[in-house]
Amino acid sequence: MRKTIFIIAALVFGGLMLGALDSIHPFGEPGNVPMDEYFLHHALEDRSSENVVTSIVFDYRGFDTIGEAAVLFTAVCSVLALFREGAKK
Amino acid sequence: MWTKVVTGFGYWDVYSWLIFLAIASFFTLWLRNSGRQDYKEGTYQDEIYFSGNDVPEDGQDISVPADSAYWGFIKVFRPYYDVMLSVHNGLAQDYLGYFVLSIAIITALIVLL
Amino acid sequence: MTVGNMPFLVVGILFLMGVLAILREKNLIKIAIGISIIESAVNMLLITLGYRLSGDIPVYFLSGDVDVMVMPTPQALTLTAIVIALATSALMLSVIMLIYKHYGTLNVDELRRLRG
Amino acid sequence: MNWHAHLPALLLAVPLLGAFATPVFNMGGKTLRNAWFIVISSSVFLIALALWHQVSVNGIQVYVMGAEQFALSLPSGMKLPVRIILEVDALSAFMALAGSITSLAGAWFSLSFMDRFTGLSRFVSLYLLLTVGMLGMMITGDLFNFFVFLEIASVASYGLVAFWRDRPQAIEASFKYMLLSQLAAMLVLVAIGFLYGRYNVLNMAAIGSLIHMGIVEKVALAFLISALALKCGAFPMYLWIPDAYGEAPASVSCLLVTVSQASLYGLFRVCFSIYGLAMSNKVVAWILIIFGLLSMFIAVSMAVIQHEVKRLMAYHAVSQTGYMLLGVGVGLLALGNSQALAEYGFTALKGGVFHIFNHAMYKGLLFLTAGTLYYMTGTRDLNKMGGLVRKSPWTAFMFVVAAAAIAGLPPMNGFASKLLIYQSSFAVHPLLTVVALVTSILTLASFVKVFQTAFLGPEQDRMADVKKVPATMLVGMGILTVAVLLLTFFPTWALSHLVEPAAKALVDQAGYIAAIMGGAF
Repeated sequence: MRKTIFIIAALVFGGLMLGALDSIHPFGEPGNVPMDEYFLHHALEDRSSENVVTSIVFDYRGFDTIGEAAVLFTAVCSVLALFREGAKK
Repeated sequence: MWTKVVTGFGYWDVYSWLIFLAIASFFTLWLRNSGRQDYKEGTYQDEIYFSGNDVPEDGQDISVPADSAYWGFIKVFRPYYDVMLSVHNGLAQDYLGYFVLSIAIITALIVLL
Repeated sequence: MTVGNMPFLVVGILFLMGVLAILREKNLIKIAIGISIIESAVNMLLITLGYRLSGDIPVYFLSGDVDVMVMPTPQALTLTAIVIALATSALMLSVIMLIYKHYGTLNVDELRRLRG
Repeated sequence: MNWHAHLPALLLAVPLLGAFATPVFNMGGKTLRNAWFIVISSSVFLIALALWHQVSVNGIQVYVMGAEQFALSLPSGMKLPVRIILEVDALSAFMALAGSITSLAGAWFSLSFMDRFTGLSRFVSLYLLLTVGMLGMMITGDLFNFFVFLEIASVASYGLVAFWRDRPQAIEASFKYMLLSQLAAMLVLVAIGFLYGRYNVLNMAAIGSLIHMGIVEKVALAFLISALALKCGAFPMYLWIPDAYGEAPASVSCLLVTVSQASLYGLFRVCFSIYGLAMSNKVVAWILIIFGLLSMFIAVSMAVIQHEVKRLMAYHAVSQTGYMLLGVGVGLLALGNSQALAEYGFTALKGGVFHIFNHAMYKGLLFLTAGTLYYMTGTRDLNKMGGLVRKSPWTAFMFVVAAAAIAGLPPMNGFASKLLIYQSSFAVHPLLTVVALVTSILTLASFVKVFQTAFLGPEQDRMADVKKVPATMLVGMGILTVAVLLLTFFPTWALSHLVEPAAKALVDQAGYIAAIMGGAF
């Protein structure tokens, strides 16, 4: 009974999500994209990087990469804390 | 002026409450001090009266445990608590199910209204 | 042949499959796989959002003469999201190992010591 | 070079450095590690204080990560920001102040509380990373960056909830939290993807300036609301909170309260600063109000029947979150209608925002006193306690202060914020106030029960050789007690200097956007 309600809810949720996904923009035609055009046009002269993705990952959005490293460090710390040595208690 | 909270419908002041508390504690202490004068510490007057029975050595035997608190309240609302305890049943997938259910309801409400 | 909006819909269906997996599967490892499926679906959503028709790789010396390049930001975001997903998957599997050690089972219905 | 301008970046850089360098300082032994822990926590508090002062004097602080000039939010020739921008307005600074105070108190408390366990180097790292994640969520102005900090805070809290890994319950709580929280985080990322796909920007202010409602925006709003409501704990989705708060070490529970308020802050940011006036109908406001009422009442009714002290307090954390949702929901209801906003909406917002600060202080203090009870007796079961006021009168005093504050007894600070919420929600519908008042009574009832069973009662033999409470734990609790008492005795100062700028910042969508977009908006 409860399970059935949850499955129906998941289907409703999925249906609404599909409806939204269908109307973001036609696939492959995002229209006017000022931020990405800026990256594509300025990455070479600003950052001397042939690879635009690299210049975004390590420069324009470099702070996210620090955050990413912090998440990795956090996960390593958590795993080390969970499997630490030490007496029962 | 440092202690007034204006709510837009009236105001409320911390000082008046503190003065009230001071007066109340003064009266309490005064009443406590005007008790019987023939009380002496360390005599039979210190002993606990436990319905005429022997008072247990360990305080644990005469203290009320937490489970017994609000016994009547819980007894009256037993049907309500039965439903609530079946919601808090500890099954991780039910918790996920409630989450998915509420996402579906919120999304439907926001999109359709 | 046109694909229309099919890539977006595929991503949505993949997400839904992940949600159904974590709602229905009883084995903890399978639930972790369900979470991974959801994470992959989200990464694929970001990538499909960044595609432009007949767009080329956003690296100048590899892209040739085409004007249109695909959008680079979603790729950068996906790189970050993949690492985050990796970290959480690792932690989740470690916790599942400890659950197996303590409870001796991988059935999610037997994790019921905390309730009420 | 004006170092004041770098405060937003320092607020994140200092605890991050602290976390990364902890394994190095751990090699120097216990004293060095503890000193490092306290130094970092105190500096975070001082930076948050300076940042709050800076914001209240100079207005919104903007810090662009990695640009040629750190205040240049729009690159030349662009109408939209492209880099990650930290944007600190009065609300962010207010939240960061609350978060750093609880973090400092928890750090002092941990020193002796965690002393008998192994793996403390990892504990300190994870604790500081949890602080980083919380503060990052509070001050970032970029949606994807918000997601990254959300994940830092989540992963650190999974590790910390399961820190006592020899207790099966701790592992179980961590797993349940992880399952729900990962789904919520992925929903946040999907919503960010939707908004990015529509507007091709990731900055919150830029999205706020461009947004107009369509089905994609509506679904993104619904996903953000439900995911962040799960993280802060609203009725049908709070079920992980009693498990996680109850099983985490006490100092971590104290910090987790503020971490969930960072999610609440994200919820408010989404509703007020990103969507704001574009969201023309009142559905969202009513959703917040109804969530608030339900979680308020149901959580407190579950708390009355608990007998494990930290689980009981965790249910109260949910119930108090309901007050904030109610207050801010009423404020959101009045948004866009200047008469209603002046009549009751702004009062409700002030109440909700003030309650966030009060809640962080007194709930943190309650978790720390619960930790002290556990430290003294070795159990969390109220049935096995009694007569502890003789053993530690200071703990009892601080517990009474916090319990009076949470129950909203006048003249405590909890009453001040609840009064603002009662009076303004009465203007919307009297029923809202009735539920809030009943909740307050049940809160008092359950804390009377805790006080009576744990502290009062005759002396018991099994309590004869309880541990003495070390000084550092008293310092940790003392910090929060002083904060509660200051808020109690100077509510007008707190309202006009702390709360009112924050509530104004919340409704001032145009100001938030103009700080980034400048003339382009």
